[in-house]
Amino acid sequence: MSTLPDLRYSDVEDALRASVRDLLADRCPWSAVLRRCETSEPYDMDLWRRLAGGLGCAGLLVPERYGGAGASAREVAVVLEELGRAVAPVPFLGSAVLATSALLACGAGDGADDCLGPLAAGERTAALAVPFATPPGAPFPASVHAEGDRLTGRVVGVVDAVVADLLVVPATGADGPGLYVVEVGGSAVAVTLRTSLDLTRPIADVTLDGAAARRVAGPESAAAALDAALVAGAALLASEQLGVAEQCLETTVGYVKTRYQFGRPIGGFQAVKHRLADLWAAVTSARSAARYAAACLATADPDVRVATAVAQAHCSEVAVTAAEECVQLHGGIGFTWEHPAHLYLKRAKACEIALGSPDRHRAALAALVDLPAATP
Amino acid sequence: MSTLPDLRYSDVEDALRASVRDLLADRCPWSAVLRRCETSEPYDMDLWRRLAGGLGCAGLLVPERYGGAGASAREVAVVLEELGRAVAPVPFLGSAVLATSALLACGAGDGADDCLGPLAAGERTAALAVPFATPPGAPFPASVHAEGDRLTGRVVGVVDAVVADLLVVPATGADGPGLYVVEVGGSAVAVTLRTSLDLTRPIADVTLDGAAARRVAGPESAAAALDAALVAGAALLASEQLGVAEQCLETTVGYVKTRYQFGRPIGGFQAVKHRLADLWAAVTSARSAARYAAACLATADPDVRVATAVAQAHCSEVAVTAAEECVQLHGGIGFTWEHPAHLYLKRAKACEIALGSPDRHRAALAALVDLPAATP
Amino acid sequence: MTATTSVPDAERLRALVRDFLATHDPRERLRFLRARFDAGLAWVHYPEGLGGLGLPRALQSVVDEEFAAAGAPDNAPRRNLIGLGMVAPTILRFGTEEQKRRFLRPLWTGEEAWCQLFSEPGAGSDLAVLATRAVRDGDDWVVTGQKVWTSRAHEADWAILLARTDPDVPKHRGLTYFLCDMHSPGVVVRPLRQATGEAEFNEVFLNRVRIPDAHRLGAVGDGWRVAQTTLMNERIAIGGGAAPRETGALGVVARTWRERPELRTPGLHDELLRLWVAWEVNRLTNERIRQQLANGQPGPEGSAVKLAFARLNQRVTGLELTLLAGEGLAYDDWTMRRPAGVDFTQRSPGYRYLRAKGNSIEGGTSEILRNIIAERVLGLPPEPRTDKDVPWKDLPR
Amino acid sequence: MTATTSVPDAERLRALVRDFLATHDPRERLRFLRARFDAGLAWVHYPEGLGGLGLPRALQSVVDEEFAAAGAPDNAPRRNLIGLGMVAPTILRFGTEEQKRRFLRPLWTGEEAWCQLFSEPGAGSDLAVLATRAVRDGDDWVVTGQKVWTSRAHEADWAILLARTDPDVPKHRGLTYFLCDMHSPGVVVRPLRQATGEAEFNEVFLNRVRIPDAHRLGAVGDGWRVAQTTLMNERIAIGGGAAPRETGALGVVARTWRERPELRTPGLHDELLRLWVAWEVNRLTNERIRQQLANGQPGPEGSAVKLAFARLNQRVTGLELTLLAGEGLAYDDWTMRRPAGVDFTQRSPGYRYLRAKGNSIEGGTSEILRNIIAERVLGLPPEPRTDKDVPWKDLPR
Repeated sequence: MSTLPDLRYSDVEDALRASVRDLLADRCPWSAVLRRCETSEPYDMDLWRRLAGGLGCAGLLVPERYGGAGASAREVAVVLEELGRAVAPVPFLGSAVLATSALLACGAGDGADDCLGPLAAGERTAALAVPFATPPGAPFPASVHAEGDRLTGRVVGVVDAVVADLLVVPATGADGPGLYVVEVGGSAVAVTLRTSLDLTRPIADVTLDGAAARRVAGPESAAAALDAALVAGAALLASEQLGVAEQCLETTVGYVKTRYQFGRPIGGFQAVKHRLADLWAAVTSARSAARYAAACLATADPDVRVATAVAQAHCSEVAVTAAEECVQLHGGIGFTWEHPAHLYLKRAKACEIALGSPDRHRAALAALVDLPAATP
Repeated sequence: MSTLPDLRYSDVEDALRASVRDLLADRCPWSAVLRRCETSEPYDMDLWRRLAGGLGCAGLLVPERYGGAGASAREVAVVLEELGRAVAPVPFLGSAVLATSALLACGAGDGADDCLGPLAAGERTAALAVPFATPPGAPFPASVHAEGDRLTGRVVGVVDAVVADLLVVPATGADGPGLYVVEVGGSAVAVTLRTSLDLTRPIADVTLDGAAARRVAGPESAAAALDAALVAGAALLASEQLGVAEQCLETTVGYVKTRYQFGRPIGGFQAVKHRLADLWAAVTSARSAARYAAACLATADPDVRVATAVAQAHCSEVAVTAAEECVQLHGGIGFTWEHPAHLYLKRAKACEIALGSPDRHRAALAALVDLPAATP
Repeated sequence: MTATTSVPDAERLRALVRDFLATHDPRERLRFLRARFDAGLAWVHYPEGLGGLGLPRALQSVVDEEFAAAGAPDNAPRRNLIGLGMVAPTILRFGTEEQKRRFLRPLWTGEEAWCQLFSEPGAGSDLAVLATRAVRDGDDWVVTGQKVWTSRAHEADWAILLARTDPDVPKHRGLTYFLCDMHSPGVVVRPLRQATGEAEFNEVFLNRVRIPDAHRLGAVGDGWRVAQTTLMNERIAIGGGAAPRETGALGVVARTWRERPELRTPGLHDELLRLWVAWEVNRLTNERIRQQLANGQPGPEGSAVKLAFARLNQRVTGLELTLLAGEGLAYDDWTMRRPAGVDFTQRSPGYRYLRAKGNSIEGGTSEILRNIIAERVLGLPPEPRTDKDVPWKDLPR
Repeated sequence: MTATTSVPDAERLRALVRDFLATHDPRERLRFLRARFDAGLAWVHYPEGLGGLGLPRALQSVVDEEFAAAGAPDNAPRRNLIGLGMVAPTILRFGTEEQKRRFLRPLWTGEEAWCQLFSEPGAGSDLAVLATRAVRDGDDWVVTGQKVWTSRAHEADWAILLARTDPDVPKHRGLTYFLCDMHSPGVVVRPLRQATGEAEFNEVFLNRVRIPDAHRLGAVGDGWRVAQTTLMNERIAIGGGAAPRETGALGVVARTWRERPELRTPGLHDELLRLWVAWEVNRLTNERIRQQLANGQPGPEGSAVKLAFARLNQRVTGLELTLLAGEGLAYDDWTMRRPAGVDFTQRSPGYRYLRAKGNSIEGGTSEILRNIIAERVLGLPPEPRTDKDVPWKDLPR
């Protein structure tokens, strides 16, 4: 008999969910998301300000002494579920999870603290300058070089960077790895939007050409801080994937009840029913995995790396399956640009790759639980 | 545009199939197979004599000059399909395929020729003394030691050995590896039946204690002859697996048409229909894979190792899936001893392991088609 | 958010148990259990006089903890799942006063063992189509038919029995529910052997078995409704804490993997890790359900766990055989035996593989579970029903 | 066992082609093609006067080889699959003499391009429920409705059209088949954009389009039967030799695996090998079908190949994106374009992944294919039909 953390939703979490869901229902219908994604402003920064500052979501992870809400990863997970359900075009994961977690892990006194207040208040937005596909446990990146307080280098595929006011950049200087904060704006920093698979959360390439930077973590803590951010991101991304999967399931169930073929709703055909039952069971299991990862992260449980690998390996595949079933069971209409299914498919597939694909998380798990690979 | 061998059944093959099927329908109903499998005579040697000698099936691979039919692997494959369909308790694979292929590969003049006549005529029965799980390409076994013409050692899990009159034994002597023929009978040879997963084709352990032997292949050809036998066995086992899968599909389709629940035959429920449609498609594809492997073997096509790896990786899984679906779609009755489904399930699972499991065949394929493993 | 137990009630109960323990000798097992029943400490949520005290069900754990801490004998609940889990709640709800007084005490103490005579060869997933006939004859019913998949029938004293009393009405309406004495003349029990070689279950033949009308449970023709109570209670009780990691067949194969590096192959590594992940996730889902139940919020997730477990256990045991290669070609023992239960860790890999095939059939097939999820959880339309208003005797079979 | 071609016929044909080539200038493409049609060398199995010579179909390959060997222009058959494959056989079978003479020549030469107006937003898998109405008005029919998934509608001159002429009879019986001039007033074509960003297909709106009764194909109310001929001809022609190994998306990912060792992971290796095996097996099945067809033994295996291809192409393209990791997060171009066709090797991995999702929908969904296999190949019972004898106008929608 072992003891596991509470995997249910608390009343506080339910209330937070309700307010986020209301905001998104009001400001972020999928038709608006679709319209926006081919414009020059793929992010809805008005929505972001309401979510980040108005509802205080950007500061959930930030302690109250820095102006945050002093909540935990559990609440962040609930917000991500809702953002996933809406494929909302806001930089929550990049700013409020990845960059904020990195800064929080830098430790007090190193200057990271100063950044946290404006981020928590939703006044400023940050991004963590690593390729979005980087898994926890990856080697410290070598793509950016520090010369004193100047950074030079290039990082491709950074999530949410195109709307960031500041970048948290892992870079290596003469004395070893460090995390640096760089203000976006001057000519030494170029952030270039990429044409992205995920229309609702594009990636961008960051080029630094002697950009002015402030070091917020030195050789003793930078690698750990970066890894902590990647673990937090991966653990919590599972909740976003859960939200994506849930929405796909709900949309599909709704559709098959009203689409008639052969004189019956297609949801009455047993093969369709059984596939949706299996999908429901998969979503149910994804919820357990995502909740456990968030709960472990919230209490810095020593099992957090196992929980994260399990949640990522599992929820990535459930979200992709849910989106693929959503397309298929909608038939032709689900394959058109004017139906939201493709937005979810693209988000789900991008999430699968983000922060480590399932096979990479399974490989990490093998080491964590002592199931070594075959030696050839 | 490439050229592939004929993957259809020829008229000769169809005629051979018909006569084997008639014999099995007459002498080998599943109820008789079930009754026999808990007796002290798990093999039906009367049936074997009719099949081997009467129909001439034991000599299909053997050239006419040795008293065989001088047919090819294509015809053997058709016989195996039928034996798989009937889970027939006869030592065809062990004697007419594995042992016979080994002897044929020894080359003329080494004394192997003498054995072939009685084997081809069905007068005697042989087994190849290697563990049944041995895949093609496995290292030459070290379990038996030769001192001159005396063999000592132990081989576990040999298929069809318990009814063999002679054993073809890979053994290593002072001058290297050799293939030897050992007569079963004397006190220096013990063949012990094992309680086996596959009730209809048990394995046995062979213990040699200074057993008199005749060498039929020396260091220059023994390893190649053994490997040729394992390739032939694996390539042709795919056809047996096809037969198992076909029979499971047919039995299940027949059952669901007549089993009524909720006022309808359960075969009218769409989820059942779709699963059986998928299974039919899988069986269809298994036929292509098995036919290609047999055709390549028949003409010593250089693609035979690829064809064998593909056929084994694919047909193993199709046969197991078909047997598992057969149990499941029969419901409770399919799980009882008095229904044939379990005989097929056990045969299918044993076949999957035999001569290399699918993952091992995929690993072999990776080397053959230049898709190397990841280097950690 | 956590379940709260009224502290005064809990303390009062603890005191009651301690008083009871002080005055009864736990070494006299049967006498001790009978007295515990009579003291209302058997199932505290049952009424007074029927083994309970009319208290909330959540308080039962307080009582069980106290008795367990004192090392007192229990009523072997794991050996009596049908009686305690399914028969007792049905008798409590539908039984007459005489029936409750007659049956509940020996059921709880384990003096009388129970089995369930519902399924028939022609009535599996579609239980309501069952054909066993009960014909009224004076104060008795005369029952003839064949039942199947009956656990423990060979050691049971009593059975709950569903039989058809009116073939002229649609299938759900012509059934009646009985309590059947398994020692009656005409009851013949035969072992039903499985693919594993052993027989956990039985076939039960009923040949003109007489059942007094006093042993009818519920009204004539109301058997389907009574049976729903039995079936809904099938999987309610989940006690204890969270299961540990790597239980059952997965634990066996993980141990084999660690201890025998020579068996490992790259292809099986990925499959093992996939199964490890899925097994762990199923454990977490089970734990969520447990937490919700403790909080009085039962949900439909149990069916997701059962569906997943069946598939996983089948894949895990299949992987084990493949991993073992040549060793997987052997089996331990085909002898026909009567096992006390299912054990996924003590027997051979071949046994595990074969036995796991039953997981998607027993206790509701995976197909029926998917139907239930689709219709009751997702609200998808039912199958077009051709048999609903047809008299049972006219149904195609 | 192989198909034999009558040698005298073949030789006579070769001579005919050579004579033709000697007397016609292949540089004048259209004139050349028209003359070839008039000489009966378009499709030799068609009747004389309609582009053929009434010879066995197998002899066409002789003609095609000779023309190809001479470097003569062909009629671009790959750009005219609907016209040559589906429209022509239907007109040949059901058309009047005038219709055959009017339509077959420009169809064959490619002067007139064809599209198919069958599917509708409310009639996909259940085509027969379509709602486009055709009402008789003097010598014309007036057609109003909306069609969808129409390839090449934006460049087509003519369409085959299925419309409802009688809403008061069950759905299959009230349909009529027309040949519709796409340049008629009231025909509006709009591109239908897909998840990939581009538009291979169109929506076609028909607003009081007038079609002369002379362009009706088959009898009024007989449209369903005529359409069956169209649909059955959809996938008949399989020419050429066996496909090589590692085609299409699988070839791309295998090449990436070989050339970029830094991307390889152990978990993806096993998945890649599984897909390689399945892709190769599907190639072999396709080859068996080709051999059987060459021998005049068509079988139902084509549906197995289509089912498997859809699933495999989806898994292969999904694997490629995962293998590429960060690179898989990018896309090449979302611009709305009108591609000439589908290309699984030239565009970006993301395009392949998205486009492959259509494989299990277009040309009959995988669900409908499974129904067809289950009912027509395995002989399993059809779904209970609630719509068979109901007038179309009363069907639930």
